[in-house]
Amino acid sequence: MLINCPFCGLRDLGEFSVNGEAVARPVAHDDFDDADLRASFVDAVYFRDNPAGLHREYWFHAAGCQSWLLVERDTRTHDISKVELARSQEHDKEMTS
Amino acid sequence: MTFSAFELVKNALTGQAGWQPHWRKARPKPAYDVVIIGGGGHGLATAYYLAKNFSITNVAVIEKGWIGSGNAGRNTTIIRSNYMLPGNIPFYELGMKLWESMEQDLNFNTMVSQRGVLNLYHSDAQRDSFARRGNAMRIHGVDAELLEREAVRAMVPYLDFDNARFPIRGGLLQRRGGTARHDAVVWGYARAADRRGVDIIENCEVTGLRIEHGKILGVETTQGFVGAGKVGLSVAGSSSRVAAMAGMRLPIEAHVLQAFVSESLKPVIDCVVTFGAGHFYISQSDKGSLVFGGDLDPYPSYAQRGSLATFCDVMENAVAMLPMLSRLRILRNWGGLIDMSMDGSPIIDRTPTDGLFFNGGWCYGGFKATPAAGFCLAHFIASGDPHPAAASYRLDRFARGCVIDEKGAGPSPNLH
Amino acid sequence: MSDLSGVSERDAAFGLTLETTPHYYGCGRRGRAGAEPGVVLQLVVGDERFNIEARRGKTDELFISLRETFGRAPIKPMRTVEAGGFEFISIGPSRWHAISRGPDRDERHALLREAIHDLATMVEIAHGFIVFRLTGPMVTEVLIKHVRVDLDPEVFSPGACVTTELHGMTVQLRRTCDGDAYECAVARSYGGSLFHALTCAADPYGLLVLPAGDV
Amino acid sequence: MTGGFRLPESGLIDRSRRISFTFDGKPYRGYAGDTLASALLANGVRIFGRSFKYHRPRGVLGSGHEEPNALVELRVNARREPNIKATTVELYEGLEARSQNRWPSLGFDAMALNGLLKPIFAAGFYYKTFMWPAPFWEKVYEPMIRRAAGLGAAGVSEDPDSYERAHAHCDVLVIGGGPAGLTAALTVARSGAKVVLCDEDARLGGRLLHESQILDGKPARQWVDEVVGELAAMSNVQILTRTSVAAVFDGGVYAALEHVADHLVKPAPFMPRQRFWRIAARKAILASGAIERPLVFPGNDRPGIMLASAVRGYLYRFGVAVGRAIAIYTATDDGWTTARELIKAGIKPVAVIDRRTKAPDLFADVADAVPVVLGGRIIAAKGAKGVNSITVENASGRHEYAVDAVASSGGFNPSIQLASHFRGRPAWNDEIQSFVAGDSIGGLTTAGAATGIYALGDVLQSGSATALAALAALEHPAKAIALPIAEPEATGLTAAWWQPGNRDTGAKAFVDYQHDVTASDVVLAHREGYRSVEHLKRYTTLGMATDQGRTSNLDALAIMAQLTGRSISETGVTLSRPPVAPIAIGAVAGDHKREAFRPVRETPIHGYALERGAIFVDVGQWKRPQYYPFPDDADLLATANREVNQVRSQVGVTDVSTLGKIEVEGPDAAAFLDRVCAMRPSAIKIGRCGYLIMLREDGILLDDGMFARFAEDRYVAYVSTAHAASTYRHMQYCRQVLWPHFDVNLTAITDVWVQLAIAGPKSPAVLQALVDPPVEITRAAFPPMKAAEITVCNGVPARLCGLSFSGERSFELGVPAGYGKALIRRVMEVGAPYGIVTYGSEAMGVMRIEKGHPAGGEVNGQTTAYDLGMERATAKDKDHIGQILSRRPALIDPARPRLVGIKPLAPTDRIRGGAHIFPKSAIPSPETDLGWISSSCYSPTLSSWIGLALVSGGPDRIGEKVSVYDPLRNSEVAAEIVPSCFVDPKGERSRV
Ligand SMILES: Cc1cc2nc3c(=O)[nH]c(=O)nc-3n(C[C@H](O)[C@H](O)[C@H](O)COP(=O)(O)OP(=O)(O)OC[C@H]3O[C@@H](n4cnc5c(N)ncnc54)[C@H](O)[C@@H]3O)c2cc1C
Ligand SMILES: NC(=O)c1ccc[n+]([C@@H]2O[C@H](COP(=O)([O-])OP(=O)(O)OC[C@H]3O[C@@H](n4cnc5c(N)ncnc54)[C@H](O)[C@@H]3O)[C@@H](O)[C@H]2O)c1
Ligand SMILES: Cc1cc2nc3c(=O)[nH]c(=O)nc-3n(C[C@H](O)[C@H](O)[C@H](O)COP(=O)(O)O)c2cc1C
Ligand SMILES: [Zn+2]
Repeated sequence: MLINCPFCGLRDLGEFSVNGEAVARPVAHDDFDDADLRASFVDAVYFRDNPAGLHREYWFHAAGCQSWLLVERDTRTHDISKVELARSQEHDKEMTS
Repeated sequence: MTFSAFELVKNALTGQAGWQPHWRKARPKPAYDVVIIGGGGHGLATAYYLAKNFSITNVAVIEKGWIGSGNAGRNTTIIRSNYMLPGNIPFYELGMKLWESMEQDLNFNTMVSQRGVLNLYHSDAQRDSFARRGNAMRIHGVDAELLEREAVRAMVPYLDFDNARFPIRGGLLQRRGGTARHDAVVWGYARAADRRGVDIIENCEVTGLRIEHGKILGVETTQGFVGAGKVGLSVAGSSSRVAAMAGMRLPIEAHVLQAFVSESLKPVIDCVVTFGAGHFYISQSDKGSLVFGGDLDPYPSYAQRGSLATFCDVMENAVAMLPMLSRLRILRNWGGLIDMSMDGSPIIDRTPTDGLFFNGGWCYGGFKATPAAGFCLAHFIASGDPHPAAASYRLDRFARGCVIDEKGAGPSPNLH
Repeated sequence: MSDLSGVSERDAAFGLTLETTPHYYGCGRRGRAGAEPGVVLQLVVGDERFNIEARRGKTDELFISLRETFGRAPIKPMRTVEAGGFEFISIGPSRWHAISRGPDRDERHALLREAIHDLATMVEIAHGFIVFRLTGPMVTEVLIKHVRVDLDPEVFSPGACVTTELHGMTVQLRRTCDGDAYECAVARSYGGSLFHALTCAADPYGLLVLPAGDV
Repeated sequence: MTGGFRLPESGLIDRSRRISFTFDGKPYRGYAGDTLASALLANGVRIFGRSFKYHRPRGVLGSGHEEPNALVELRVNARREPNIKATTVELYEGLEARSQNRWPSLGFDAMALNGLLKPIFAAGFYYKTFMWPAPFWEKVYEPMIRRAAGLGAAGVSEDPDSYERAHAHCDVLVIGGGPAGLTAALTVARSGAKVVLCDEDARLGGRLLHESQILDGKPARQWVDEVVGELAAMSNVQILTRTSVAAVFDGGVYAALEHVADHLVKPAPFMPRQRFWRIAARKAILASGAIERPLVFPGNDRPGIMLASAVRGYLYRFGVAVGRAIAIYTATDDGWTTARELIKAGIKPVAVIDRRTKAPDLFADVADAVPVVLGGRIIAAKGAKGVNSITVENASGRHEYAVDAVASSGGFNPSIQLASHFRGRPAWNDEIQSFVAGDSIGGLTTAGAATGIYALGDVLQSGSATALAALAALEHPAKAIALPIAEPEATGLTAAWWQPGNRDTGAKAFVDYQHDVTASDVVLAHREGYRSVEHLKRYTTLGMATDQGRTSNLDALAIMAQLTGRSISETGVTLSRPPVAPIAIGAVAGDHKREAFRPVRETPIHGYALERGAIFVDVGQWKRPQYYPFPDDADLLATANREVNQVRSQVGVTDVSTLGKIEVEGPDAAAFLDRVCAMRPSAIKIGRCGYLIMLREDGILLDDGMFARFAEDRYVAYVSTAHAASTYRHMQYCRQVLWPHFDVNLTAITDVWVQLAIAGPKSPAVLQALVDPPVEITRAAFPPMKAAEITVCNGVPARLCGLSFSGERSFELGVPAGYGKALIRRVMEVGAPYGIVTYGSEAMGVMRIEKGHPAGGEVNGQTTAYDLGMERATAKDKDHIGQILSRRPALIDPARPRLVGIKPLAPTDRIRGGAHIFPKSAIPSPETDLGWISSSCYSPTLSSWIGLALVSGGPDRIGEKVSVYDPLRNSEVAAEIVPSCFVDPKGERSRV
């Protein structure tokens, strides 16, 4: 598999490490023992859609530019439809929210 | 027909004309007491034990392709019970016992070969963690031996003891571990279940689960609706996809695990050996091929084929551990679709849907579990309660925090 | 801002001497015999190297400041920009290495520090790297055995720089701006393994290992 | 024909270069340009080996990689290689080959008795037998089966050859250098795009090397030479011969194996034996040709029965006649071509037996010259050591022919293995009665015979058109090239599958030669229900041998199709998988072997430690000095004791450079770290050190270490060696993904600094001698946990922290790595008056256990801060990674295994890591198991073995007597649970 790192260009899989599905970290509130809050963390940490199809996931360009990337990939074909820097992505989210 | 020396000779003399299909090519009936989805080893074993242990014979196993077309047909056949954590050991040891009596039980030679499973260690820290594991096994009544370097050399003389990047210091050996002929396990269970009346329905894909008022009513398939009092889900790599039909999300990620065979050779490696300084394991099949593999590909995948990066990594490990492999050739490489769970341990549980039971999360290690998983899932389905040996494999362990994480890798499936 | 700059310059005055020839580094001819070595390898000493990472949201300002100070800004990914006695190589989003050699370093560093001001984190990291310089007619033959990026001279043109994987190590591979040589930098602890990987790959072409030195 | 089977003129062999070689020890001669197979055939050798199961004599079937039969063992000693296809071995001077799977000799094989037992050894017989009595399987049957199985024997000594990898990049990769591949490559090359052309053969030309075809009125081989000449001269073309493309991976990445030195006795100095290529191609053209399939008939495995195209190939490429009395058995026009070529060469075939009832139009000349049996079938082939007669049946009755060879032609199968590596299913093509590439083949298009196009003119056209299409897809401008004119050709055929209803079903008609699978095995598999092609394969082992059923699969599928009443298309085909042809494991591993398996990391003082005779230990990729033995130290224990004693009584220095160091800088550094860490970094004062605890989001401990805060906005994190990379990655994740709005930067500086720990009561004096004025190393001026950026040794920048891992007064001193060696020398110099020693990780480990500091055995990915008694250091009132889930009930259950110390009642009783702990008089059982020892050592300070343990309810059991049970090592020791800190629990010594 080749990943088109927005910074480094097409690079071999072996340069990257992957973190699995891009799950947002739940927003914590003050009551850390709140059952719903805990449930949302349990869900985010352990449970996965695990789709056979389009999958959004985080990759780290470890032997390259050290960027975390948000990759959109089809888990059936490994075709990669989109790669962007995770930080710009999150950044945008933050700006708009 | 029962296989016996007599039948063998008789058929040899009559042009093999007397044999019959090992299982009937069943068509689905309108309804069954129990439908098992997935004709892998686990699904077929479940059906067999439902019939044998609980006399529940109005059972169908529904398989989308040919039986054994999933991981049962593409694993590296290692069986062992050398686990460390209390939740795991009794379960895998139950499995080991079932392997030991399988051939007589099924009247099918599944070539269970207790040739020993040897895990190499390369440092004091690794030795201590193997010792923790081996002692835990012994305490559970499971056999385990801690070998020093010279004892390892006597067992597997061709390991790299001299110029290794990570010298071998010793190994943890389970003599009762070994291999079994993977396809034969599938066929043996299929034949034995069939002989007890179970319908094995191939080329029939489950496309939906019919659930009303929180209760399972049956399954939608490519051959129409099949009613069911209870449904057991044993689809390994497809767990998330089928569970989604019941609206469930699972603590599971699908991954590819590659495996390899070499050309067939006269015997050179007598036991199963695993490398402790990387990811690699190898054994030699009775046919003479070296069967080996390594790390899983790190990304979620349903493609059943691997990457070049892992391919290369496995070969590097191979030569590092056994330099003699260098000139031998890889004949074939393939990938299986494995259901990696978040703590690396399996799940056998009921689901929020009444009558729907789940068995999965076997990662790269569920072949050895085939008999025990079938045994325990059958028990759960028939009795409504978990089998004591599988009592830790519940879904709520993640919320409660009692994960069974042998490797300590945390909720990163690709690291288990 | 951490600053070890000037270390080498004042070295003579220090009570400790800099190690310039690691234990694994053996000089001389090796590999296939022949009149001309196909590859010449030399450990580069005396480099200064800063890691510069822009403060959040300050990348543009940093460019402007660098341009004002040095006349040019290091904006293209994976390329070298020469400015003010530095080679700026762009190694990641908003991250650069500034490499320099030769005299007048104190002045040079002061200028850089000034230009960067509080627009970036600047950490001197020269000691964290081992750099091998490779020349000779067969250099690319050696490198294609190890790296998976395209080294076609048209693609990997003078001044190109990549961070990539080489025999299990992360290396920074660049082609000098004059195009004459490649430099391969690796985290210091991997120096021995990189030396081994490069020299073994070069042996078939005849290799000359020069004494470590300034280049 | 002169001298054996070699023809006087034809062939691409160099008759001026004679080559001597041996087969089974017997000397033979051949020519440069021969393969082992062609040379042996020229010498009249017919039996090459014995078959897998029945040990039947086998000869050569084909002339290339499809060969299932002629497997030999090549070379000797450490270079011995089993299962080599004689048809692919280029002959070289001194070649030594041996036949396989025979005992005592190739001519007479005792195991051939197996053949008589064939009725018993039918497909699947294993599964029905060997079950009685149960224990006999492992002891008797299995060893017997294992000995009998396996073809060649593996060499067991070290491979003397080397391998390398190489990487190539191109716009278009052309796989196969036959007419289709050459035209495709030329089209691409002339357009200026970058092309890599691979062929597994030593020469380009493909089938044209084996044929006498004409292009533009000249021998086609001349056209080949011209094209190859032009390609070789172009700078945008890379030609790789002897290179087989083995597999395709995602993104257009191809793996190919170049046989650099396999045509030599041994590689020249500095020459790798093989080179493993990774080729990144934007597009690829599969021009791999097609392989002929044999016709199935009783006795079809007898030596001398070959593929018709191979018979022709031996004739034209090698100048070898495979026999003197050759019969043609065909269902295709191609068989007739072979007949014609044989006639041309002066070897008139005995007969042409065509399955069709009408002779093909273009072959009147052949029909006139030789006896023709139309609508004929071979119903028997006889001959013990090679075919000597065949029985043919057609409407007119039976005919017997004396023959010494049969050329058999059942049609061609396109070589589309690579096109299935993405698991795309091939599609049935009725016209050619074979499968062609289906969809989903990942950027790869087929051309030439690989698409099922067989007439040479069409093949050339196909190569060019495919190349133009690929270039168009790349948006690369290109022009069609002028193609040479080919002569008219007939490529007709009929389906001629084995019919299961034949009354000769019981005879041995082989479909898979190498695995000895017969037509009747397929029938049996069907009878027993193994009807899916994949079941058929697995039950009979059809197509699982080294040739992967290239020549056999389709014949078997066709039988199954007839038995199940389905078409072949419905029956389907088994999946082909990488590699296309077997490849050596060592070639893929390349130079990653022995010590170079994985890179080594060395600290800046490695050279110094070497000089001091240190023994190193592997920690991840690092080599750390484990201990510094003196010549009279009895063992590791003696050295470690000495080092510990010296540190505790005087002073010692150790290398801690392997600890991960991450500089965290920016206005939001503190706020960021408060989110990342479980303690409160923002509370660490400037110029001080603080404890570092990081959790995973699931609440389990990720790592522990230390922080030094040098400025309001600047911290250095010191994390554990083992977790350095993952911790850095995790922090980058937090910084880039979770909280990108924090203005903070992370710089990995592990390698920038050398870090020495100088510990012991005399350490302040040693430090004082190093630091530059005005720094003072006194209790007041430099208390424990102070951190400062100073200079040492006359101006060398340094970072000094008052940290202690050993429990003694201790400092960690960092200087830029290049000064490491000089620094430790200086430390030893100034420390000499105080009796300073270097100590290794072993002594350090002993001291940390004595102090109860958790390390690898405890921070193992299963424990929490609570388990290790660190929970007081964690902040309960802020949202950090792991806060929420660490509060789950099971993670704060007091009965969890928690950290304690453990001490044998008799100090000399050894306790070991990994031993389990039980209540004093309990019978060891899963129910009574309290926990295990996570680290242990001999403490010279206490003169006792001690350990750290994770014990259920640990701290609540302090004072309890327990039993340390270690059945693996036959030991049971009475012990007591004690606090985890054994030495100086109040920490007074570190504060002196
Ligand atoms: C390369 C590799 C090596 C391995 N090595 C080992 C090893 O050495 N030892 C070990 O213990 N384990 C090993 N494993 C793991 C082991 O193979 C699996 O854990 C185990 O086989 C899974 O159980 P199963 O046999 O029931 O699964 P499978 O055989 O995968 O059965 C699941 C079945 O469900 C079917 N199915 C899926 N979806 C549907 C649907 N919608 N409708 C109907 N049917 C459906 C599938 O077609 C499949 O046949 C390995 C796995 C791989 C891939
Ligand atoms: N008369 C017939 O019925 C008939 C049938 C089939 C083919 N043919 C003839 O065969 C020729 C076909 O031409 P073509 O160019 O398509 O095929 P070809 O067989 O001439 O060339 C294919 C080449 O690909 C190489 N190759 C195959 N797999 C490879 C791999 N994995 N890696 C590297 N190299 C590989 C082979 O070594 C060979 O040189 C024509 O001359 C055609 O007329 C005739
Ligand atoms: C234990 C084991 C041994 C195997 N031995 C062989 C073998 O000798 N020859 C072969 O071609 N394939 C062998 N295979 C691989 C199968 O051909 C096949 O690739 C694998 O079962 C996966 O199926 P798939 O490739 O059809 O997806 C073996 C597989 C396993 C699990
Ligand atoms: Zn990148």
